[in-house]
Amino acid sequence: MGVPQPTTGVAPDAGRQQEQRVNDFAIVVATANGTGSQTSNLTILRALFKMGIPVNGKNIFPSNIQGLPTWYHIRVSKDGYVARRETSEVLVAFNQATVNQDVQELPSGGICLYNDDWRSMPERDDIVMYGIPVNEFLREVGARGKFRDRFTNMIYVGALAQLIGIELEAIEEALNYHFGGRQKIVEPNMEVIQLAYDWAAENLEKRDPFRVERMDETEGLFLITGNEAAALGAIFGGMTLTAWYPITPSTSVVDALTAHLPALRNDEEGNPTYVVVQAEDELAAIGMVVGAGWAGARAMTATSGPGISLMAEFAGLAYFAEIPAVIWDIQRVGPSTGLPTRTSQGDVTFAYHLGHGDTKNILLFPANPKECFEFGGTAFDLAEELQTLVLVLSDLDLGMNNWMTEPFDYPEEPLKRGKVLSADQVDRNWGRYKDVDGTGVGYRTLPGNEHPLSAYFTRGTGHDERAVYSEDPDKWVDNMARILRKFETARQIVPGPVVDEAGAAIGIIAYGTTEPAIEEARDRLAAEGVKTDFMRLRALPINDEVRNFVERHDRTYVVEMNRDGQMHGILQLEMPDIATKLLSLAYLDGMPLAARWIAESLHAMEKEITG
Amino acid sequence: MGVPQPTTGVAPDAGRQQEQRVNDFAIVVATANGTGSQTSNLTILRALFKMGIPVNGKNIFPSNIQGLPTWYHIRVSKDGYVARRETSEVLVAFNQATVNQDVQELPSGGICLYNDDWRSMPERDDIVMYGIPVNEFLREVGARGKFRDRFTNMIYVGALAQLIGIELEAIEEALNYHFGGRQKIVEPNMEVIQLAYDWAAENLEKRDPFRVERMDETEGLFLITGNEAAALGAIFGGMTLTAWYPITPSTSVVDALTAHLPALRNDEEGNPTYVVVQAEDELAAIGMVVGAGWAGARAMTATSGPGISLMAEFAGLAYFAEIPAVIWDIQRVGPSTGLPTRTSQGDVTFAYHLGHGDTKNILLFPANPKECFEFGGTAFDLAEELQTLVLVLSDLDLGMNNWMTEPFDYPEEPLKRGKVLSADQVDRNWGRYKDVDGTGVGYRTLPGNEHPLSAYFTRGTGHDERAVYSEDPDKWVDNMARILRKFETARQIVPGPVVDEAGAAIGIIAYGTTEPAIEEARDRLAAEGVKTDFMRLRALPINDEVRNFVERHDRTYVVEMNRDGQMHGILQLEMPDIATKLLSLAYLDGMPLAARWIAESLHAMEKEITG
Amino acid sequence: MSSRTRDRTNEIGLEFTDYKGQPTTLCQGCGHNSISNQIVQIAFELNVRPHEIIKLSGIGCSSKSPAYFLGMSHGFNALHGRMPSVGTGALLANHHLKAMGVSGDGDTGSIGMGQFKHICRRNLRMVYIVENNGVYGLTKGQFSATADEGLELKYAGYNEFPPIDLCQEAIVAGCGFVARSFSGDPTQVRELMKAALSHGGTAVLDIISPCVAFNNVDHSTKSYTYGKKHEVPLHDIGYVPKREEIMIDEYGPGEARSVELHDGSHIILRKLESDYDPTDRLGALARLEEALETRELVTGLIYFNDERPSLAEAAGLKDSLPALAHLPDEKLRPSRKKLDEVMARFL
Amino acid sequence: MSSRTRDRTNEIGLEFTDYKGQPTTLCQGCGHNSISNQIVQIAFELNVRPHEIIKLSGIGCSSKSPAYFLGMSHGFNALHGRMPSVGTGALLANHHLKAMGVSGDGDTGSIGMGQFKHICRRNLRMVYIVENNGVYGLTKGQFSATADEGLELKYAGYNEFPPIDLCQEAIVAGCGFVARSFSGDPTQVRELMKAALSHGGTAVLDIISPCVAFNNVDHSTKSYTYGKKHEVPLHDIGYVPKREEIMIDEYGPGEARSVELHDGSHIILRKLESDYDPTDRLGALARLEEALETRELVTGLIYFNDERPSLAEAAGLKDSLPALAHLPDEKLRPSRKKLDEVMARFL
Ligand SMILES: Cc1ncc(C[n+]2csc(CCOP(=O)(O)OP(=O)(O)O)c2C)c(N)n1
Ligand SMILES: Cc1ncc(C[n+]2csc(CCOP(=O)(O)OP(=O)(O)O)c2C)c(N)n1
Ligand code: SF4
Ligand code: SF4
Ligand SMILES: [Mg+2]
Ligand SMILES: [Mg+2]
Repeated sequence: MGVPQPTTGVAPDAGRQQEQRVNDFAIVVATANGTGSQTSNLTILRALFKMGIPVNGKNIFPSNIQGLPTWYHIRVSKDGYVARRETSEVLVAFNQATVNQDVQELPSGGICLYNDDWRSMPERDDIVMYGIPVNEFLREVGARGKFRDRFTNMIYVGALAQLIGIELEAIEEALNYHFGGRQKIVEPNMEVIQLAYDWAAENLEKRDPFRVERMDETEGLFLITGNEAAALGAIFGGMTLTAWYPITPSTSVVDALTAHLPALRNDEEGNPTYVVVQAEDELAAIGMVVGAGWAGARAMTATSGPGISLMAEFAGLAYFAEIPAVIWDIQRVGPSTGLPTRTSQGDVTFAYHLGHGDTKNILLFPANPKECFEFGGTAFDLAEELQTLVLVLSDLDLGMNNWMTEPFDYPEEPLKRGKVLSADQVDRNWGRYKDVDGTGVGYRTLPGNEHPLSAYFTRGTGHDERAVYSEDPDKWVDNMARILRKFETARQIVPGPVVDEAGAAIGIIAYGTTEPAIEEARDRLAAEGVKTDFMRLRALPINDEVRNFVERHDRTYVVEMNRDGQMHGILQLEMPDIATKLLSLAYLDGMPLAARWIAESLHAMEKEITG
Repeated sequence: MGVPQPTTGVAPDAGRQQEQRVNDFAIVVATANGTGSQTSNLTILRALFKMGIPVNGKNIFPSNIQGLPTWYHIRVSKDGYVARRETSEVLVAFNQATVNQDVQELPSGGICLYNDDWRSMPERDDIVMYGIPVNEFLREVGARGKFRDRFTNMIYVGALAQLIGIELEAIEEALNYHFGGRQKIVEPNMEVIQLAYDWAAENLEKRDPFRVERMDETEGLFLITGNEAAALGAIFGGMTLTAWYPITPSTSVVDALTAHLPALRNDEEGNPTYVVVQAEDELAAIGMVVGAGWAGARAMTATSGPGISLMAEFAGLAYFAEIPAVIWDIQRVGPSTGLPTRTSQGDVTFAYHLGHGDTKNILLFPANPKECFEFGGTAFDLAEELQTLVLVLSDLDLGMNNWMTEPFDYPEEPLKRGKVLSADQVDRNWGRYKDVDGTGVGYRTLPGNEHPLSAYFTRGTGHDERAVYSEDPDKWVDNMARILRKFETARQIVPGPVVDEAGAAIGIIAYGTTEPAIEEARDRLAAEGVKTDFMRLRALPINDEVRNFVERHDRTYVVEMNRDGQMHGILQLEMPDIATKLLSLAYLDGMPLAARWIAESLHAMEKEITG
Repeated sequence: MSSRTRDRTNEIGLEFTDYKGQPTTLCQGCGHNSISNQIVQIAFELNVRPHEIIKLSGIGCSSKSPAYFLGMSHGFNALHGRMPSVGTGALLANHHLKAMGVSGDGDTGSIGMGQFKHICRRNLRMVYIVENNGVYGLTKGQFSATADEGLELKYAGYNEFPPIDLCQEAIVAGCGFVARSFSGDPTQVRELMKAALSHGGTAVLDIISPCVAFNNVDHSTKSYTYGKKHEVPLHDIGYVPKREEIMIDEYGPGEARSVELHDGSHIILRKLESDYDPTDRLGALARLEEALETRELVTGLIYFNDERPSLAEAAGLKDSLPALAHLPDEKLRPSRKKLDEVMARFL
Repeated sequence: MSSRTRDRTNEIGLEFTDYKGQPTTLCQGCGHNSISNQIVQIAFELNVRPHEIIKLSGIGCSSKSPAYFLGMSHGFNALHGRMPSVGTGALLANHHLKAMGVSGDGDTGSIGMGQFKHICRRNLRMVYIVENNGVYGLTKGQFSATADEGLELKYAGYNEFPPIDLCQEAIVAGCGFVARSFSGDPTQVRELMKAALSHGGTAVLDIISPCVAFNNVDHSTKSYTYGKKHEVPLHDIGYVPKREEIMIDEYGPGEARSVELHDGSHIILRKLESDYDPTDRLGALARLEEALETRELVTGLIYFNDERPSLAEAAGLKDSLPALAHLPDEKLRPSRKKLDEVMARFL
């Protein structure tokens, strides 16, 4: 099927540039890694946000600590679109190593702020160039050593602010936020910014249409990364043990845990009600989680692709011995080490079947920080209720970038600790793996239970209802059938899909962070006369709603960021009789999907089908 | 769908017992593990085989070294059926711990040889009991210590031989084979056997219809386990490195390698042309294989479920960095440690996608020792031609049990070493990952290549056609698309399906060791008026033949030994438009599938469908 | 043990048989069975409350054995080589539990080497028994990494590689209680086990435990015959429970040394080898090195040092605090106010 | 190195730049870069034929570095912690290759501990460099298992655990060439590397290589300042290639000791610390132990013993035999007759 490839470099909407473009364009800042430009970029992002303008920032960074090119994309969208734009009209070209390519990728009519000290610059007469004498500034502020880099980055903040109209107060607020109000740091930075701002006012003649203006669209919202939201969710969801091994892009989940836990979860006397262990590798990390889950903790780990591969054996144990465990998989591009700093939805199939033998795991798919927060607790609830492994599949884009979010809802429901018998509830009839209510879930006891009959021996080998070792064929079958029953139970209690439907003939199904791009694509398609309904999955296994949705539509496109259309395949297997109603729109190049690609691909396929 | 469960204990064909049953029944020998009964049982098996009667032996043993119950099933079938029978008419009850259950499971009309020294025996009046005074014998031959166990086991050989008519010469031949002709061991054993044989002639009055008679059906065949055949196949297939870690039921692959290699593969001076390394675990084993494959060896490992889980990360590396590697997965029952001594086909889905991210591996499915031998070399050919990981999915039943086989064909084709450039073939245009011919497969060079441009840097991270590190989105997409192209190439060169077709409306698709049971089931079904065609897959990915087969039939049943119908799912995804023509018949209890279950299940489903 | 022991009840009213597990399914004569029996006995003697113990293991014949003792304690037969991580999780989830872990030389020295080293380094409080037989029993007798260099066995063949010394490994990794014993010396095994249970961190017991099925040839250092002939105990060992402290004085000074353990009990070491000092790390390494060369089976408490905090202590889990696993909801979920405060900081 | 070196060609006609790799992408000032440079230089000086070398690594900043040297040699940047197994396979497939392996302290001491120990035990012939900085550089500065106990770093926080000493670990595991050096001492690094390349088994070089981004505070034993101040070389080291054997006599006896290496070259150790004997295993362990306590950075050839055969030798892969990877089909497939014979045995 002829899925068009994303084009890079050419602006689809070049041409209609000369009207004013207020709050509706994208900025890209090109710098080198490790120069501290993150601070400047986040400052711009936050300042825009403080001006009430919907924004989204995406950091496209290399797998490196210092020196390689990095790009920060800021989308400014009065309409509230937060998906990635493939083209940015405003370029801050502060990395000489990539300036040629960066300038080339500007759409016609775009603008370029650059360091005027460079000997040569690529030439284009269809864009507007604004040179900034960086060295002069640095001399002026007397910056030396590592401060040179930092101040250089503040220079473009000031100049850009002047050029496109970012308010200095908003910038100061943003800096204050970033440096936790430490004026000693804020002030010198503001000084540089002010200098550049003033200089630009005097020396740069505005020759382009791109401007921002205060709006009122971010009131009550805040900016947060998915990983920090996930950490907060776990903290409010009763996490008691986190065992982990560093790996990009999951590391910041644990960084956020460590940062927030003491204030939020030390008890009155300052004692921790949690423990965070940096393990020696992922096998040990998941081993600790499984050990802790067995002993009654709410235990989790956070990892990414290679870690998921290494956790396969323990995943199977958790599945089969029925031990609550939670893995946050912040997906990056695989197979193998792949692109460690790029985003994907490539672990779906593998995670779903993680572990040899017949295995089916519960997966959750948060799409935004609010869901990261929510699923932080939901994952534990499900793991303990279903006594099994739950994998939360987030991704680098959601996890490491800042997203606008509504305030998180305080979890009203009590923690769902599942079927655990206390000492006074144990009796002779109890059997660890007995299905007493048709859900497939048995009662467990925890180590430390004082009842003399409460002990049982947990194992990854065959066992009967009372957890006694057994190689009996029928017992094996019964046990595995019961475990499968839990999966059916799960269908009813995992978070259901979110639907936006208005009787269109065409459906779209997606999950996770493709949502904003899909919403934008749907608007585009609608404008072109192609109406679509949208269902966003939030978990596997699915419930009947999904099938009904597919049935109701002539065709349903499954949009996802991987090569093989993994969810598409899983859904086809769930409804083989209508499998051909499901069409795959799958693409993975490490960048978050863009609305253009979705709209054009879907449109192209529609044309092929409807002739 | 109402798949009937196998029944245990009740003979489906009880009743029609009183005619003579010549060469058409099954024997089960119940003993304790670690008593040496394997020798006796193999002797019976081989003796029957030497008498020209088609046989198959299946060892149902515990995960234990000594003392737990074990059963050896021997099927004697004039019609050449070698699948497992659920019921055995002839019971050798030599394990007091299980005698009650064993006797209970005898079909009406069955016979039981037992140790007459036991105080109590279960009573049944519909079977024939033959008691043997074991202690008396042991006293007579003066057996002491461990010899008691061994001789006890020879006693039932002699008595059984007398009762059902196994020729003593055949037994002696079998013993000679077993002990490599060492008369010192053969003789005392024969003595015991003779004693029991004679005693039985005098003391046991034959009151049952079960008899064997010489035939001429095994001429030119021999008995061998799948694992030994696999090892020979690897040896004749040019294996140069095996790295492994012990795990049942794969261990005997390496045992056989170690046994045969010196004679077969030491060179004229006695130097090895291979190396076998016992690694510290499975991660190291597969790491060695990948390192060796990279450097140009034909490298393999043998493992089972838990090992497959542990090899996931390296599998992804081999897939993505395109390194030839071969894994023999002798499947046992998972998930987790599961039933380590029972058979399954439960790793199909997991192995197919082994490794996080978008991964699709090549799988081979040998069904018999001859194919194990053949695939021993084919796996290397494919791995080197396609520069990727190849997993051979055998199972415990095939791997550890003795099967009759035709002689192996000497491999006529030269080794297919794939695209490797020597020093004089390298030039500036060469790029490790360039697709020069549309197959997706690039040329590689090996370390040690003297050409100054031959070196490249292998990595699991993103790279361009020349193996240079790259995070470029388009390069990622191109590279992954090319790797997928290799999978399409694979469809044409992996072993195709084997078809037995005669225009039936109903098709059966299966793979691996379910074949004999399916053939028997088809005969049964045909006798009941249900005609079927049969296609046995030998590899994934499939080629067009499979789709055509499914298209040609009204319905096709996919028969397999796992819970979730794994192959059924994979096939449905290959042909979503006709997915519902594929029906799943999947069952896993650790025992090899039996024809009865297949026939009855299929029949039941047919009835449901056709009403 | 006298038959009387078997009949009476101990101070918490449990009978000897209450400490038993399922009947063993290991081979007759397997060293592992003897070790299981000693565990049953010391648990009885020490008046252990079964629910305060967890049993842990990896995979192997040795790792099966927790099914054969302390049937009233929770147990977890984990994955091959992964007992340490599972134990870490369990004991952090509930730091009041004591863990009796049983592993094998394959489970610990091969696939489990990394986790073994790191549990020692973190000083997780658990008894870590290695039932060391130099082979992989359960997979039928391949050499493990502790097998003698140059050993030839019927099934395993010839061993090219030098043995790993698990006691040295434990010491180098920072373990503070490292002992070696021999399953054929049940008295010593018991006293060491008792002391190990009283230790405040990881206590490694490397117990030579012959595999009668696959490694019992007389010249193998892991065989019964060899052990019986070549055992060199460094000291006589006596364990004195806390409540019997008073007895310590009965041990004459000079030749005996008393070491106080974490829970206030003592271990009394009556020197047999005159200049052996179990608190000298280098001395311990040296003695092991020597034994490796002379092929002696030195047994006893080889190294002792209780200065480092246990992992739970380092994590702030004080003895006075309830187990993480048993915290009530109020402790697990911060207040609504706290959430508002956190979110306010993002605005 | 003089600028002249850079211009001229060596004895096999290669220029200095022929030994370079891609430009580094590591941080400016990273110790790893300095080590890469020394590799380039010794390869040039030793007239190394690039195709006879393979470069191996795991994952980390350190493990990236093989891309930055010997661009004309095949390289394999494997998986995190798995360089040893990949190296084992590659070097058995082609036992004529020499391997230059670069790992990190995280790669070796944490996730890779098991494989590291077992490669030492098997004595795989390779140079195993650990670029040891006490942190996980590439994941932005978490503590590794070699970080100082009690160290406090901006990102990583406070380290509760004692450091693992990779030299001790190597020695205990049976490694016969164990050295420690400091990336700030390039001369010593070079001589040790040369000797390591000549060694007949696993040669472990634990090189303290400061991470300027995440662990360069002055009191950290892995920082430049600390290393510069506290380096204690055990001896002056001189490497003498085989063909220059004659020169050995120039080194006066007495204070200098010459050790012959596997390939006939020599390493000359001129003692600085009077009674240090690198062939004394226990002495080596003791000196490391002492250094740990005094927080000295002892450097030099800490332990040497070349008595054990390499893995390839133990596997029967003699130097005179062709590499397994290059065997012709005739050697790889036994004859038809042999197959018939084997099958006949089953009849
Ligand atoms: C991941 C994995 N690999 C391999 C095995 C097979 N296996 C079971 S026990 C065992 C070795 C046990 O040896 P050891 O720990 O020394 O215990 P022993 O049986 O000698 O007491 C192995 C390799 C397994 N269960 N899991
Ligand atoms: C299986 C796996 N887990 C985690 C990671 C993430 N990771 C990359 S490098 C690294 C640590 C590197 O530390 P070290 O070996 O000390 O090298 P350094 O960067 O300090 O030189 C980690 C944890 C990975 N790539 N693979
Ligand atoms: S095989 Fe060896 S280790 Fe296993 S139970 Fe038997 S004697 Fe013990
Ligand atoms: S982060 Fe540290 S280890 Fe990595 S390149 Fe930079 S200085 Fe070197
Ligand atoms: Mg063992
Ligand atoms: Mg490091």
